[in-house]
This record gives sequence, C-alpha cells and structure tokens, in this order.
Amino acid sequence: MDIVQQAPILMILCPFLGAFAVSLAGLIQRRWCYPLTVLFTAGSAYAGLGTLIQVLRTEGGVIRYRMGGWEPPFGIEFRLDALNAAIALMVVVVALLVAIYSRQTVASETAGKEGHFYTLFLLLTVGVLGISMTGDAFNLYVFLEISSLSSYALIAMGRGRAAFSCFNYIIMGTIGASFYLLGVGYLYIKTGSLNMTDIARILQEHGLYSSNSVRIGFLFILIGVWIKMAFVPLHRWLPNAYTFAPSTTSCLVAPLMTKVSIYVMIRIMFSVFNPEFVFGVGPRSDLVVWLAVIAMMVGSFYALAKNKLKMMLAYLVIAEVGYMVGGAWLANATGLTGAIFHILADGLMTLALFLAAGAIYYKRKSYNIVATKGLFGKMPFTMGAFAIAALSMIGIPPTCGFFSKWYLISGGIEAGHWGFVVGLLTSSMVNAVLFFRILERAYFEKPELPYEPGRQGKNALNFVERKGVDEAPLTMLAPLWAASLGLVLLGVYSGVVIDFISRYVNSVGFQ
Amino acid sequence: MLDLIIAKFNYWVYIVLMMIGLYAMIAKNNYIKKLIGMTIFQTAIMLFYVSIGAKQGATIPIIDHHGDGGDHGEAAEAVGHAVETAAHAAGSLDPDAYVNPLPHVLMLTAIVVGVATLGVAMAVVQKIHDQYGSIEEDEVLKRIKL
Amino acid sequence: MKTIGLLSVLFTGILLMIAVVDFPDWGDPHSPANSYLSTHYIEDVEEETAVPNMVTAVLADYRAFDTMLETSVVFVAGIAIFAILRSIDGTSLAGTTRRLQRRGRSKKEKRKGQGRNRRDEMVAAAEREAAKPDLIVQTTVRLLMPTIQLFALYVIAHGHHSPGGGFQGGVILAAGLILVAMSFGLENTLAQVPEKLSLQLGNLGVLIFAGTGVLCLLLGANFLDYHVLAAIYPATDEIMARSHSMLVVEIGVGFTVMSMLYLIYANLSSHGDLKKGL
Amino acid sequence: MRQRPRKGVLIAMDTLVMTSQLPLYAVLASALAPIPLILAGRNPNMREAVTFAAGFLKLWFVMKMLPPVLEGKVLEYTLFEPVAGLPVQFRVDGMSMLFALVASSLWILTSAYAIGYMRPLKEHAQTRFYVFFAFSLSATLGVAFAGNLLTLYVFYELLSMSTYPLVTHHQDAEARGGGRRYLTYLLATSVGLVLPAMLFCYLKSGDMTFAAGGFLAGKVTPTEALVLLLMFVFGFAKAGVMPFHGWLPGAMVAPTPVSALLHAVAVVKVGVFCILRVVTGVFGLDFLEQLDLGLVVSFIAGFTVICSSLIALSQDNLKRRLAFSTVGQLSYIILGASLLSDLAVKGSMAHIAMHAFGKITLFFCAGAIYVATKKKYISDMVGIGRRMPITMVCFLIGSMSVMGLPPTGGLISKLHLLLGAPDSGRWWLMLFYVVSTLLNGAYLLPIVFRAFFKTGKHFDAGTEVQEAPMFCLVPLTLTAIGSILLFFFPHLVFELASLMVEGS
Repeated sequence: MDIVQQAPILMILCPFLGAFAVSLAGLIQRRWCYPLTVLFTAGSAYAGLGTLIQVLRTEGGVIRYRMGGWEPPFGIEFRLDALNAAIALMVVVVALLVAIYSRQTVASETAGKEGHFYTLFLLLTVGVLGISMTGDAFNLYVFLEISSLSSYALIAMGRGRAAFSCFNYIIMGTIGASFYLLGVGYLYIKTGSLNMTDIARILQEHGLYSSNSVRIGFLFILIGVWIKMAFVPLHRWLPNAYTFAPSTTSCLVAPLMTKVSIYVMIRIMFSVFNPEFVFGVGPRSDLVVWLAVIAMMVGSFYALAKNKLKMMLAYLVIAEVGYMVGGAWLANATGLTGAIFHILADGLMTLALFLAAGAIYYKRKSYNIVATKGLFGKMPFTMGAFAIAALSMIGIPPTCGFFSKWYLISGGIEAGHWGFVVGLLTSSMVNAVLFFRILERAYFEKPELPYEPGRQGKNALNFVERKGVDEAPLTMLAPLWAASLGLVLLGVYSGVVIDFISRYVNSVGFQ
Repeated sequence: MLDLIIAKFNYWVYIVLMMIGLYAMIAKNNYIKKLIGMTIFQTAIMLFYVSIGAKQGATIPIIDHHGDGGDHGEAAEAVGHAVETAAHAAGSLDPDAYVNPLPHVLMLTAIVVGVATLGVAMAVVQKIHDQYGSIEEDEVLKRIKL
Repeated sequence: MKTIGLLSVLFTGILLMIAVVDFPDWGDPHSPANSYLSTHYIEDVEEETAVPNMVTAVLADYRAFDTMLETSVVFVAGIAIFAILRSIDGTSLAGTTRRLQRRGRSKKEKRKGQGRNRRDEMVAAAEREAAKPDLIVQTTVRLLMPTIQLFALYVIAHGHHSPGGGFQGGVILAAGLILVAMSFGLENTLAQVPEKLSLQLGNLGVLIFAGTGVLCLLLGANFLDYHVLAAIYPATDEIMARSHSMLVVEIGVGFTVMSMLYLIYANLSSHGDLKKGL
Repeated sequence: MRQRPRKGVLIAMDTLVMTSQLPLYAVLASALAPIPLILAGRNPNMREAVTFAAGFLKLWFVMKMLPPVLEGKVLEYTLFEPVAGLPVQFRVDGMSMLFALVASSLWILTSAYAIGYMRPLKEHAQTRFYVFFAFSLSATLGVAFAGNLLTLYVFYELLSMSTYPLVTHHQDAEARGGGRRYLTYLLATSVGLVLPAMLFCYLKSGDMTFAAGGFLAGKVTPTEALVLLLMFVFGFAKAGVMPFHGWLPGAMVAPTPVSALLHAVAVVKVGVFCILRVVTGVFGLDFLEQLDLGLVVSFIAGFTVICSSLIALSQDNLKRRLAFSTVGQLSYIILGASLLSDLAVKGSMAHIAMHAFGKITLFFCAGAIYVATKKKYISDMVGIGRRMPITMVCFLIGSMSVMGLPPTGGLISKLHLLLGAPDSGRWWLMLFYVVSTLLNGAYLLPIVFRAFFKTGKHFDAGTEVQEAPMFCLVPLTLTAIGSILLFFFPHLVFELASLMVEGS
C-alpha cells in the first residue's frame, strides 16, 4: 500500500472506522471513547497534512482518488485541488481540537452517552470531510446527509429548547438537502453525468448554459446550500439550534457546517459552472451581494441584542456567512480569494469563540453574558484566548480576520460595490462593540452569576464560587489556545495560504 | 400544450406531489403532519429520479439469460453464452432494452436517507412531546414563552 | 406562516414548471440521462463485474462508496435515535413526563383534571388488555418467522441475479423481528435479541463493508477496488472477485440494516426506555 | 521623481538599501520581554530588572542601527508577506531612527519612573502593567520602522490594543469610561477611515511602500487625493486632530507613567508620525503642493492648535491640562508638515523629539507631585515649589521647552516650524504659532509662578522640602536635562530629520 497515494482515503477512513471502533468500545468501557476519538481524529489530521503536501507537490495541483479503481464518470472520485485541500485540512484540524477539548464537556453534559456522542461526532466529521473532498455531486449529497443526521442528533442531545430547535433544523435541513438533490437531478437529466468535472465538461461542450432547466437546477442547488448555510432570509433555524446544543456540539457544528456549505456553493459556482454563466444568466449577482449585506447587518445587530453568549455567537455566524457569500458573488478574483480565505479564517475564529464559550459554561454554568463578569480575574487564559479571537472577528492585524477582510473589501472596491464595503466595515464596528462589551465586563466587574429562573429550587446546580483563579482544565485550554494562536499564525502566513488559494482562483477564469 | 402535458406527465406528477409536501412542511402546525409532508416531498424527488431512468419498452436492468432464471446448469449456461456471443457480435447488449440502472441506485440511497431522517425526526418529536406535552407548534411555542 | 408557505410553494412550483418544458419526454431512451453513463453500465457490467443485476453492480461496486456511506446513514439514525431518546440519568424521558403530569394534576389541574383521570384510566385498562398475549397472533408469527427469515436470506444472497440485495433483505429481517416484538412484547424480544447485540451487529455490518475496502487497500489497490481480492478467494479471477466481494458487502449491509431498523423500532415505540413497545 | 522599485530583487540592486535583522531584534527585545516578566512576576525586583534589561537591549539595537542610517543607508527586513507583493516589512530610515531613538531611550527612563510611581502607590497587577508596557513599546517601534502602509497599520492597531489594559489599569468606573472612549475613537477611525483609504490607495497604485516622492503621486485625481488625505489625517486619531481628540483627555485616567510615555510620547507621536509618513511617503510633498492640498490640513491643524490651547487654559486637573496641551502640540507638527516646505517638515520631525522630552518631563512632574502629595488639581498646588523645588524647576524647564523658549530644544524645532511658514509662501500661518505660544505660556507658566511665589492652603511658608522618591525624581531630572542638552546639541536630530527630507 502506497501510503502517500492513499492519504485522501485514509483521511476519511480514520474517523469512519473510528466511529465504529468508538461505538463498540462504548459498549464495553465508556472511558475508552475519548482517547480513541482523539487518536482517530489525530490520524485523520496527519493524513490531511499528507494530502495537502501531495496536492502541493503534484503538477497542476489536482489529485484524484478513484474509489474502487473505476474511471471517474462511472465510479466515484475524490478530487482535491487548492480549494478543498486547505478546507479539508481545516475540517480535520477543527475536529481534532474539538475532540481534545471534549473530555470534560461531554462527560458532564451528556453523561452516560459518551459512546454514542463520540460515534456521532466522528461520523459528523466524516460527513463534513467528505463534502469537502468528493468530486461527485451525488456522493456529496450522501455526505451532506451523514453530516446533517449526526448534527441533528448531536444538537437534540442538548437540554432545554434543544429538541424544539432541532426539529426546525431538521425540517429546514431536509428541504435544503432535497433542493440540492433536485438540482443535481436537473443537471443529471441534462448531462447524464454525476461527476462534477464531467458535468462541467458536458455543459461546456454541448452549450447547455442557455437551457432553462440547467439554470433552474443551478438555482435549486444554490437555494439548497443557502438553507444549509443559513443565508438570510433562510437563517431562522440556526441561532436556536446552535445555542441549545451541548457545548461540544456547537464547537464542532458551528465552525464546520456553514463553512462547508459555502465551499459547496463556491465549488458549484466555479467548478461545475463558470463565472460567465453564474454572473451572466444566473440570478443577478448584485442582488445576492445586497442580500449578503443584509445578512451581515441582521447577524451583527441581532447579536448585539442577545444576552446569551452562544446565541450572540450564533448570530455572528450568520453575519460571517454574509461576508463569504458576498465575497464569492462580487464577481472578481479578489473577492473570491477573500471569501475562500475567510472560510478558513472564520472556521478557526468561530471555533475559538465557541471553545471559549464552552469553557466559560463549564466553569460558570451559564451562557448569560452576566456570567462573564470579572472573568479576566477568574479565567485569565480562557479570556485571553477569547480576546484574541474577538480581535480577529473585529479585524485587527495581524490576526487572520484582518487579512480576509482586506481581500473582501478590496474585492468590493474593485467591483465598485460600495454597499458591501460599508456593510463590512459597519459589521466590523458592531463586532467591536459586541466583543468589547463582554471584554469590558470581564475586565472591570466583579465576578457574579446571573439570576436564572430555571436555577431555583430543586433544579439549582450546586455551584460553589471558588476564590481566586478558577481556570478551565488543560484539555480545554490547550485546544483553545491552539485555535487562537492559529488565528495569528494564519494571519502572519496568510501570504502563503493566499498563494495557494489563488491557484484555484486563477483557474476559475474571471475576465 | 396537451402534448407537453402528456409526453411529460411524470414531471407534472412529481411537481404536484412535491408542492403538496413542501406546503405541508412549511405551513402545517402539527409536527407529525410536517413529517408526513416531508415524506411526500422526498418521495416526489425519488419519483422524479426513477422516472428519468425509464425507457419505453425496456425491461428491468437485469441481464436476461433467457429463462435460465439463475439456474447455472451447464446446458443453460451454454445457451446463455451463445446468446451473449450473438449479442456481442451485434455490437454488445442493446442499451435500449434495459432501463437506466443508475437512478435506481441513487434512489435506494435517497430512500435510506429518508427513512433515517424520518426516524430521527420522530425521536425528536417524541422528545418535544415529553418536554412540552404537545406536538402542535403553536402550543409548544406558547409553552416556551411561558 | 400559511401565506409564506403558499407563496414559497407557488414560487418553487412555477420554477419547476418552467424547467419541465425542455426536459426530455418520458421514457425517451435517448435522453442524455439514459444514453451516457447508463449505456456504459448496461453494456459492460457483466464483462467488468460478472453480475447480471446492474443495480446491484452499480450499487455495490461502481458506486460502492456511496453505499457504504448509506449504510452508515442507517447506523447514524439508529445511534441518533438512541442518543436523543435515552435520558441522561438512566430513567426514561417518558417516565419523567409521567411524573410531571402526575404532579401537575395533583396541584394545578385539579378541577379540570377529572376528565383526564377517567381518560387515563381507560387508556391504562386498554393497555392492560393489549398486554395480554394473543394466542392466534403468536402462533401465526411462530409459523411465519422461519419463512420470513429464509426469504430474507434469499433476497440478500440472490441479489446478483434478481431484484434484491442487502438493504432489501435487511429490511425483511428487521420486519420479522419487529413482528415478533409486536406480538410477543418488546421486552420478550429484547431478551432474545438484546439491544447490545444488535448494536454490535450494526457495527459489524459496516465494518464488514469497510473492512473489505480496507483489505483492498492493504493489498495495494484503491479503496473498495475488489479485483485484488482474487488473491484471497480460492480459485477466482479478478472479475469474479468483484462479484464475490459484492456478496460479502451486501451481507454486511444486511446486518446493519436489520439491526438498526430493529433498534429504531425498539427505541421509538418505547419512548427510549425499551420497556414496553406498541 | 525616482520610480520606486517594487519587488525585492530591485531593492537589492539599490545600494542604499541593505537587509538587516537589527530592526527585528529591536522590536523583539520588548515583544519577548513579557515571557521572563511573567515568570519573574512574583519577585518585583527581578521583574523590574528584566524590564531594564529589555530596555537597554532595545536601545542598544537601535543605536547599532544609527551609524549605517547616518550614512544614508536604509535598513530593511521583511517579516512576512500576507499579500502577494505587499510584505509586512521594516525599513529604517532617518525618520524612523529619530522616533525609535526617542521612544526607546525614554522607555528606560519611564521604567525607572514607573518603579518610583507604582511601588509607593501600591498599584495592583504590576506585572500586567509591565507586560503590556513592553508590548506597546514593541508596537511603537514597529510603527517607527514600518516600511509600508500595511506594516504601519498593523502596528498601529497593535498599539491601540496593547495600550488598552494600561489606560484602564485601575479597573474602576472612571477607567472603564476612559478606556471605552479610547478604543471607540481609535478603532472607529482606524477601521472606518484608514483601512478603506489604505485599500483604495493599494488598488489605485498597486503599491504601498513609502517612497520619497510618494507612491500615490500622480495616480489619483485631485478630489480622490483630497478625500484620501482627509481620511488619513482624521483616521490616525492618535494624532488627536480635532474633532477626534476626545480620547486623549479621557485616557488620562491611566497611571502617570503610562500617560507620560504613551500619551506624551508613544501613542500620540505614533499618530503624528503616521501622518508625517503619509504626507511624505504616500502623497509626497511635491504632489501635495502641486494639488495645493496643504492648506486644508493647515486649517484643520491650526484650528486644533488654537482650540486645544484655549481648552487647556480652563482645565484644573493638571494631567488634563497637559493632555490638551499635547493635543495642541501634536497639531503643531501636523501644521508643520502641511506647510510642505523642507524646513517646516524638518522642524516637524525634530519637534517630535523635542516635544517628547519636554512633555514627558511635565508628566513626570505631575506624577511625582501625585506620589508625594496626592494632589491632582492645579488649584491645590499653589506654593508647592517649597515642598518640591527640584520637581518644580524641572517643570519649568519642561514648560519652556513646550513653549519654545531658550535654552531648551523646543526653541529650535519651533524656529524651524515658524520659518517654514514664510518659506512655503504662507507667512500668515505663522500667526497660529505665535498665538498658541502665547497661550502655552498662559496655561503653563502660572503653575510654576504660583508654585514658587504664592502660598496656598496646602503649602505655606513653613513647608519642608520633601521630594518624591528617588526613582521618580531622577528620571524627571534626566529628561529635563535632556531638554536642555537638545538645545545645545540638536545636530543628531536634525541630521536624521534632513536625511528624510533631502531624500526627495
């Protein structure tokens, strides 16, 4: 077995086989689940690194892996180029960090179900990873469903309103996935193929771009992924679902699910179709950019109005989706580069923020913003990492948030879309206010726990305030800091990453 | 116009079904009704796919060994081979004789996915019912507000 | 909500109808969908895989990767339902609700609670009635079960030559188990086929599938590229190796589908406490 | 006008440019200091020794760069390249050197002063204080060495962030308000104005490296140039140009060493330094003159000069009065730059150094007074000269330097600024300087006068001499002496300043 050649499949087999190993281990001894999960995600991350290196070294920068050895349009293939190799690596790294982090949160929030939790965790990773790697439109749907189903379950395992919000998510998610499937069906009916590269070739050769059904198929795929990524006005399901999920789940789902949907959108827009089609005969591109601006505004301002930390972060996810969709629809290379870079950057940022929120919840037993009071004294390391992530969200150099905004704004200026530029800057300002409010509370005020009606009487948690520093355990801090430092590193080395991404962007062929 | 309707009736059927399902998913208040809508919706898509693969006058996508019916007796096999060689001589099997197998495969996947989604959704509905004592969306919302 | 629903449905419907116009006619053998990939599958399937049932061949070989994931989707569903319904502290959610209801009735709903009381009593009586074993049903099931299972095995094993395969057979097996659960009571059935065993079987099924793929990997081919397995099967060439591997894989699928559907039923019908089914 | 080479290959051919890691070391000297600082956190003496060590190390690195820079060379070091063709890069020229020298030498003095200030007052979280102090010094040097607009912006923002914990050191309601104002002003202006302006520049010219003739020259229309210039002048709100000066008085809630170094030297000077860089390096003096844009800036700066002096007159809190004085003095520098004459620009740069020494002396004195007597208000300081004669003499020297009276360095730079006005053909702009100098005198000298020659309710004829602790007193004496020395030996300052100007 040529291990280098097989790296792409190993990347996905690690968590896949791991899921079943963990499931079996969970039947025997629940304590084994955590180390096994870490082990398998680490293996996947290692293979991911190998894959990335392979993509870097390959002539033309594309590696293809044929499942079952069948030629692509007949069999399924993994197709990794500059766009998705980086995203796949981001996915496994996020999964690894969350896996390391999950030790205490899973044990405390979903006690007794660790085996199941980690099985679903790994299968969610498989799903998301597969979406980012596959070159087959239908295979993508299967991966989409694996990730969706496991995320439904992971979310519904939460307390409070989790089940209720999960149900809305299921309904919306199913509509989204079905629309995607329908769109793929339309492409299949016109081209007879399911392989993305092959579809692109047939569309080109047979001049199918002017066909109504191809256009409508494109539209359905687009609406489908928009639902999945919670793009305004299809975003209503997201905040509740992410808020009431167990904290480990939100840490995994929030950075991955929306970002990967954006990847799918970009892939369909530019690899299956081409810019000429998308911006020529597709839906009006400036209309979409305006929608993206609305998304930024909605996300940022709703976030401002929320007093639950996780709810606030969930709305920020919606705003960030606006950034990326807007960037991709600016119809120029700079904007697209920004959008792709922001997928990576935002994945890490969201991860860091949710990890911090989870650590705060673990120690303070509350998501209310009031619970962050005085935390610089209580949990200095957690808050330090949180502050770095917040700076990245605001867009302060040298964190990566600054550089992605750099490209997005440049793209906006280049496209002459001033609404997008102003929207982005406004949203950054709102982010500044938002995070500053929290940091200020954490820095200036005395530690205090919020009054919550549900806490009274028998349901009250036995929370004892400890004196002095009361920091989260190392297994939580280490991934949190890794993510935060990753933000800075990604910012510092953004040149290298952008170089890599622009290989893809250049192949797209903007005029 | 009539031509359009008759020649493409399969598409009209699936559109109608799909719209029924979609409407139920969005507009119905009862969670189980929403789920029924979801099932109709997904079934419509399956119908759509499977109908793509249909060919007039074609049979199921299993290569017919002329009545040997899976009996691998030597004689039968010999006959089978003879027929096959003939077919090959004529330029391989006739693609028009069999319906397209691919949509069936795809929809097998979609069915499984549909079952799985439905199951998970049912479990969630049960949990909602346990928590709020109702499966009507407005009542659940009322209870959440309280 | 209704208006939004109606509007979005109308919008979608109009879009779909516009698209229909340039679709190929129904049953057109020369539409792109029917003449590109499918032609290849129809013409070459037997040569390449030695399986006459093209659906099986495409399912378990050309697009085997899809199928493996699909199997894991069933698995996810089983695990998910368990994870959602099983309450954290070991007691069932249903039990909690009942307790809550009882407490609520004793305090708040005293006045209007009487009607409910009577209804509850009726329900309880009906439940007691239903719990009694029914001789006719049980005897019929006893007679039917071997046939059902035998048929299921046939469907799995004969998937190469006739409609059938792992999914279909697995579902039939699960249906048999569910039938037993319905007629003999869930607890009795779980005593025979315990939850843990079915979980293990579910794992085993996917592992058989994935394991076949990994074996191909270890033998130096791509994942799920069965032809290298000729080295393992006695007296087979590379083409027949594909055919045999498909059977192996289908058996794996059958295991998972059976056990997971059974588990889904058990959990859903008993509110996750696995005590009393339908 | 010399075409600026864009890629590294071309730069290497330029004999004036040499690659050197010294700028990096100089920045890292304080950026890495927090690690030993935190480790030594429990032992104050150790901790402060580390601070000193880092300070001297930094100064040493900066000094090492002095000879090549004086020879007219430009030291260059590329950190990383986030955007293709647009590296984060250090380029040390005369102007950078001048600013870096001032900042790193004053850091050492301030560290000493901080010991004398923080310990007697038993301030909390002193380790955090030193850590962020070191960080902000790194950011300051980063700005000083910045070779292009992107680098400038990166370190500018880092400075805002790393000074926030210093400004809000007391963590009380007042600090919270001041800190909020501080960040609001600085972030809103930099993200809202500088960032888009910078991106626009980049898209228009495809370059960002500061060039003697300005990289934007001739690439934008006059209207665009005007809008960009205004965005930059207002966007670098650290320079305190009205109406974006509001953060400065608010930030005076910080402990005095912070106010002294950061709000008389590092932060505010970074603001004017940025504006100077933009005027000379982005637009270029010739280009601005050609478009006749200097006048707009002159008016904004002139308005700020007069207004802030008037406001300073009415302040009773000593530190606030000094803060408004700073606002005015900063606009001197901007006004000088806007005159677009070589003489005035040279004067502007020199004034960065001169004013730094003068103003830091004043802040040190204010802090020393607070440490020794807990007095904040000028009305309470009548007669204090009897209690703290040395401090008040130094205060006098500092005041003279700020006003521009001999024998202090302030005179020389002010003279250049003053003569720059007729040099640029707008002699009437001299009026701003003359009027404000009078106002400076009006708000500074009475303090000294009353301190020595009047008796107040707190200090009467019988007050005994009791100065602030040694660690407070020595640094402020040294800076006062420095102010005087700069009068006699201003050569180095002007040599560095003219290096930049004559390059064009």
